[in-house]
Amino acid sequence: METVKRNKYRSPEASAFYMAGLTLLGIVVITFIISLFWTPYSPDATDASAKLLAPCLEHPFGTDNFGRDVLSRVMAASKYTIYISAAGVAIALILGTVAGIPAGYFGGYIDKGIMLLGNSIMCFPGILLALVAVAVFGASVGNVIWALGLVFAPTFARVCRVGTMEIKELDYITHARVMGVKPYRIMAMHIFPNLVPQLLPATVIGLANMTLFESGMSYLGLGVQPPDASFGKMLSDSQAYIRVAPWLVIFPALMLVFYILGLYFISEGLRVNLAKGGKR
Amino acid sequence: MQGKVGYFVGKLVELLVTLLLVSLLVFAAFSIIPGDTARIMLGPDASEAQVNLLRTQLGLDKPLVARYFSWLFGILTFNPGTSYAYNMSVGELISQRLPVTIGMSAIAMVMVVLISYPLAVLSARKPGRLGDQVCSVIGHVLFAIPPYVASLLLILLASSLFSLVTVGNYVAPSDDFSGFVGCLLLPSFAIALPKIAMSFKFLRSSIIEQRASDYVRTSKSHGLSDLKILVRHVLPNSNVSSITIISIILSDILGGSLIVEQVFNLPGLGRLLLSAISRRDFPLLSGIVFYLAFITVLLYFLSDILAAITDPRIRLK
Amino acid sequence: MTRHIHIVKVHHLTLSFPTRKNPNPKPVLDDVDFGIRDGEILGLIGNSGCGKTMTSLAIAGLLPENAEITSGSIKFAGKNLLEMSPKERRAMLGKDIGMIFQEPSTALDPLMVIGKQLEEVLTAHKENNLSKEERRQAIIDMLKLVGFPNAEEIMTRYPHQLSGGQRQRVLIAGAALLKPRLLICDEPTSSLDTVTTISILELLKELCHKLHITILFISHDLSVVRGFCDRVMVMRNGKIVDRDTASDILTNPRNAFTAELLTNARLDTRILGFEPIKVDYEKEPVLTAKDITAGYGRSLFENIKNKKSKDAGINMVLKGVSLDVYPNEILGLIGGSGSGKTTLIRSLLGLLPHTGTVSIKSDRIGVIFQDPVSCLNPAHTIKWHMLEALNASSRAKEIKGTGTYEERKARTRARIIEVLDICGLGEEYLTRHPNELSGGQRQRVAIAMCLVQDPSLIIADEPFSSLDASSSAELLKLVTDINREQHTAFLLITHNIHIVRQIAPRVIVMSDGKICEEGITSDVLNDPKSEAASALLAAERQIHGSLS
Amino acid sequence: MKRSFIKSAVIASVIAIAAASFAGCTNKAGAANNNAVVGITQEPAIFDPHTVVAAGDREIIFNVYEGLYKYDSKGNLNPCLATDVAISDDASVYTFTIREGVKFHDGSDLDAADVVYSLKRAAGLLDNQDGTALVQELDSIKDVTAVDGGKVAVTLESGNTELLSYFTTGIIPEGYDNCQAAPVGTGPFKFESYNPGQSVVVVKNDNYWQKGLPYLDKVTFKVCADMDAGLTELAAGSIDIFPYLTTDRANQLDKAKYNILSNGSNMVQIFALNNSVEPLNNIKVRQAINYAVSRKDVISVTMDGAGVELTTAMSPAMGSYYDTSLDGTFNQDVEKAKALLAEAGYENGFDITCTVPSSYLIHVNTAVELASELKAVGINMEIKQVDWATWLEKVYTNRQYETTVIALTSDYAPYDVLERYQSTASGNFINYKNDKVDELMGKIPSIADTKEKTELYHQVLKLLTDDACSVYLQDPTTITAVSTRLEGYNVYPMYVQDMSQVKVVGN
Repeated sequence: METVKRNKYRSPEASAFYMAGLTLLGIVVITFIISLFWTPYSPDATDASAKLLAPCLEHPFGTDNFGRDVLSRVMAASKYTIYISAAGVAIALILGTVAGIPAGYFGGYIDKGIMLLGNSIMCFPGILLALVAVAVFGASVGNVIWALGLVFAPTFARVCRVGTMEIKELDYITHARVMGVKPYRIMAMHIFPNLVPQLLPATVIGLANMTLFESGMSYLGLGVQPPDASFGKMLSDSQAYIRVAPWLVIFPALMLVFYILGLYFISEGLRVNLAKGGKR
Repeated sequence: MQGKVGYFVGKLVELLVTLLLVSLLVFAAFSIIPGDTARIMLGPDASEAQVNLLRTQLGLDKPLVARYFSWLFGILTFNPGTSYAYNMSVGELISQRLPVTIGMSAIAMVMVVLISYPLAVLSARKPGRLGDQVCSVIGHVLFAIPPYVASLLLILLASSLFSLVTVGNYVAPSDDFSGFVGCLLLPSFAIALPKIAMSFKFLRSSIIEQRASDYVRTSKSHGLSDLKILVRHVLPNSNVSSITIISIILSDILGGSLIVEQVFNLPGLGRLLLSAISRRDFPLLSGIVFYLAFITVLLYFLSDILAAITDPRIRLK
Repeated sequence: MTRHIHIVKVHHLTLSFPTRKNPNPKPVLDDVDFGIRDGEILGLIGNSGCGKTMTSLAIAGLLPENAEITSGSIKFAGKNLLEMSPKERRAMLGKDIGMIFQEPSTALDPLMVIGKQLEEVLTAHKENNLSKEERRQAIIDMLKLVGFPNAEEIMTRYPHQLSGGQRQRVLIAGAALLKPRLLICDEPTSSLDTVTTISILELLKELCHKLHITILFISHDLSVVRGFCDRVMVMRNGKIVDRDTASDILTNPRNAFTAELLTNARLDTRILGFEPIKVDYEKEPVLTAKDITAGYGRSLFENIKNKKSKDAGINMVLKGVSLDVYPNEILGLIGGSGSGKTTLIRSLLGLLPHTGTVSIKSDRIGVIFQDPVSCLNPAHTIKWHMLEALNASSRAKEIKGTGTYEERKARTRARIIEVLDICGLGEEYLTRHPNELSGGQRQRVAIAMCLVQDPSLIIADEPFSSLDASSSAELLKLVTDINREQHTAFLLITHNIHIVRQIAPRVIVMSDGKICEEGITSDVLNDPKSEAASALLAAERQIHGSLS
Repeated sequence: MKRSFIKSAVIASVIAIAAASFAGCTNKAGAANNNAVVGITQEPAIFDPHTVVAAGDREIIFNVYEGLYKYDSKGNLNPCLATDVAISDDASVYTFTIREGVKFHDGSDLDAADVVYSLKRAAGLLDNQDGTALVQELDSIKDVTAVDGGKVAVTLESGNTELLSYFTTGIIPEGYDNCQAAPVGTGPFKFESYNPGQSVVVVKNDNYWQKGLPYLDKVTFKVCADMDAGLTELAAGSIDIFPYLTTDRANQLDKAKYNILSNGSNMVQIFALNNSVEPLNNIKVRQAINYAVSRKDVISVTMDGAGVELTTAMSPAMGSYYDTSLDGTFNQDVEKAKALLAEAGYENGFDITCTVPSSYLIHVNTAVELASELKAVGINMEIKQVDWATWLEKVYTNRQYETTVIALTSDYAPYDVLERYQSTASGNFINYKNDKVDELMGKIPSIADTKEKTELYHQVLKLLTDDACSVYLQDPTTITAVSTRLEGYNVYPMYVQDMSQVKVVGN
């Protein structure tokens, strides 16, 4: 029981993961930032005379079936990909915690009710849910985000619930109750911070899943509206050209892989660190 | 045992309530989506008269709530009604598509287990070593590829490398079962890929965790061989924790087959669902969604039961 | 086989954990050299982290992969273990060398019935090929031997259905099943209460004689070795600093460190400098509990509502307990595990549904729990903890007083630092996180959090039991100081009668959910009326008898 | 020991993968036989010759039912179940002579009674019907009677010379009312089975009245999820014929295995402008938009050049009815567009939305191209994809939209093409209103003289173009891939798959 500085701990394995993750994610984020100020061509400008050009000097990533510059589109797409996944996860996270922590803390009927709702959403085809949202509020990025948030909230709720159930049994929570701290404060200040270790990896994985789900929605015509694009949408649009114009598939796919792989490495790093450090 | 029985009953009730909730959700969703079944069936050039005629024929003029309850009654009496678009019994339609979806899910699941398990065991033996890292990275790459892209790539590979016909030659199980399995293998693989990565990731960490636990040390001090410890202690324990994740993966696969069906042009539930949505075919739509929901909930239920059986510590409320 | 005087001979063993960064670090075991005589019980004593566990693992051959033996040798019955192949060494485990560990709760596979797990020991060693029936019989015999009259039934039980003591017995059974010549016991009793400890020790002694098993007994508590070990070695920082026969070590320790260990183990009041204070039993009690009944299982309220609390079949842990705690007294509450002490506390704190009345004079009542690990929130700094406690207390206002934000902030900080200082923690701890503190320090913070609310009563639930001797001694001193200077009453729950005798003027003995005896400590402890009390005393004498 | 265990496990999994990769080497579809597989992208729904509307259904049952008259691949109307027709001078009575020796699929002979029943049913004149015609255009029929000598007389409420093309509607046996479940007609193929979401199967009608036809024993109409799924199936060789491809898709096919046929589809792809919403109710704005658009680029992007530019509501495929003088009315002229916008008071453009059905890639792509071109004149068009059902309700039925892109199909009859531009027509989803047009369209049916009629049609077209009621983009070429093992497949100028002429020439 001698003094051990666990939170200062940083395993070499973890830092390796961080390095890899940040590099990959960095590529995507930097393209995103640049795209805000400058893209080689306007990503939406069609040019019937320059259709399906293979990568060349003036079009490093080639052009698509509208004669649009793929590089510019990839840059622009990074915006939507990041935006949608981030915002969607944020919503899911908020909904999940707000529902999950009380469920775990109070238990009983509150728990039953919340989990029941969660389960029903989970076994409800996400596509249908998305379609409803889009049909009701019209197809727009915002609605896609809400749909995604809703579809993914239950998973976060589960994590929070289970974590809370464990934590609330610990002495420091009991102590807080004895000291007369209000329940909402216990949940917010005492329990939530200790859920973060479990939530972080879940969040990162959530981000990755979001991008995949979003691309799936684009494949079905929901999701991002043309001429805007996300990586997923670019992929689904270009799949027909996979034989004649592979570059239409390769570059967005590459970016998508970078993005998700980067996120995964970072989450891996977090997990390793927490596993090594957070253990009792 | 008394306790366990009660526990199961409780779970069963939960299952039923969930299903009811789902059916309500479906119904609400359906009533919100715009679109007129009759108009869709007849197309843009049809006259109002024709549309109205069909509408009354389908009983679409009845109030929504009435339709819901009649449908619910139908479901409860195992008679989900007749599809508007196909005017066939929904049950029949679904049972036609079921083999594909179930078959694909089953095959995919087998692949997941067959591939992820040994890999997990292997890389958990020496965590952090090269092989382990490689497996993890590949796993993540797999996870990063959208299913339909994976499908396309697989099709390309199969057709260009092995010059195989992989698309469109769907064989009904009744005709030729091995053929049926054959034509499902590739699509199933496409679905399985990311899930393999997922379950590998999970199993690996849980095996590593179990290896470090006290009872393993005890068994060592009893002089058990590593293999014995692995098979008799580590795997069973990590399985207990895997049950939930496996059930989640399975339900994912069920839902995720949709897009792959599209690419491989297989007559599965997913495509039926899509067409039911796009044609506002409520009996069919609700039938399918309810059916899928039922399977999913059942999976969760079973996994709970399984956990309760395999894990003697399970808390019985 | 040939008889060796030393069944195990450890020759100048040096062991370290080299890493890529630091190829030759400070060794964990530094030139350790000793022998274990055939048939003796050798005690290996030292504070946590002194290397005693590593020594045992080295002998058993279960060292972690990254450990490296830089020099020395280990001979078992003449054979050099370090030259053996892993396979051979594994073959010895369980057959020649048995082992039991500290944490019985997690040391058994939760998914396997006891019978199967024990059977594995037999099946693992092919050479003695027994039939299924023979195996079963061997196991039953062994279980009977370790004190399970209902052996057959136990075999079909799962670990979670057994108590800590029972599990430890099962583990011992497993270790002794093949009658190994050496049995290594790594802190087998430190997580058990006194009574159980005694019984386990007796069991081990019995095995040693009946089956002629040599025992290497590892512990941090010097007191247990008395009357149990034949010889004792004291370890510190990977070195053996003292070795002698048990009796000599305990009577006149030659080594300073040994002496210190002894003092802490003895909790000698004179050395700790503690003079008892007057308690005025005329004053109205700070806490009065009347006829408390509580139990787990279904919510008690339901049962009462349905008028079937009796036949509800829920196990009543408390049956009509009443007690008073008077201002600035220290009231000891003792009883074996399962006597309902903890349940009582939780009821008093209103954490459990219960019947009967609990009236607390002021609402100011603090609590300290047993586990120093989970008593603080790992996510926050000590300062946050203190503030949280302060703000939660009913006196937050008057402590902070009025004035500008800065003024109030300053006052608050002053108060917190003051309290921490009382608890022997400097200002620098404010910014620390719990996981940077040792168990003792954490418990101090916990106490400080109570003090900052300036309570009239602090309920302490086994605060010492999971600290090693030295830290618990210091903590005990702190408690007495606070009691003297802050005039705070304590309700001290413990299974360690010795502590009670030292500092608690009045004591309550609990068993089976009832108060079976109550009164002035000396009277109660000198001639106990209830057999529960006398049982506790008997056990306690075994250990501490000669010390006080 | 342990190793071996893990090895075996690994091997097992390897086998699994291997098996997966060698999947599908099972059976090749469309095998060596006298059958053909046709890929269709629309789920068939209705097989009743009178209630059928969706083009996707028509193209199938074209092989099962036949009418008194029938189109050929050139778009000419030829006698079929009728040998000829006599039209009264005021065009109010049509008298058909019924062909002898025709047998229904159920074996019964075709006679006047069947025709009467069928036409009455189509016109909603049966006793059990409420009088609303199932085939809308035949609503004007007053009565149908059998005249002696195997003749049938059809009496109309008012003279209508345009009606003959609607007598292509299917003839079914007298009293038969189960066409949906079990279609019975006189066509070259018998309806065999319908497997929802998968296929419709028709088999050879052995006693078809045209001797020697058809050649094929069995035709399977196979449902493909979408064009790309169909494409992969083509590449895989599990489909023989796949219509409605785009050129860039078709180019990916192996020329040795597939002939690519293309033909005007008689479809009119229109960038529809809702004439009743701001600012599109302003003719100058509509003209500006017309000038802003480059039809050539649209065709190049969407059809890879395979399409005919349109400036008016009719496809050149309609022959003489099409007014060639209108060609090139709206050649792209950005400056002029800007000028017109300025006149209309929108010198710095405006925002507008375009609601397109997501299920039709060609329309979505068109919208994308249009958006990019309109930006050039300062019009900022946002694209909203909706699924087909939503499009039908929101856009087509309720007309709640600003602009959309869609292709208008029609029978091969000028009246059917232009009928929707009457202000009262249910198909007038662009809310076009021009009294002159209404008047002309009202007059046309009563006119017998073809020349005069053509003249009137030209006037209508002129008006539509002058009003710039919408942007007419193209008549997209129908591109059909046909396996080289088949020949005799004809592309029709309308939504039809005629399999009767197709024969297998080797595998």
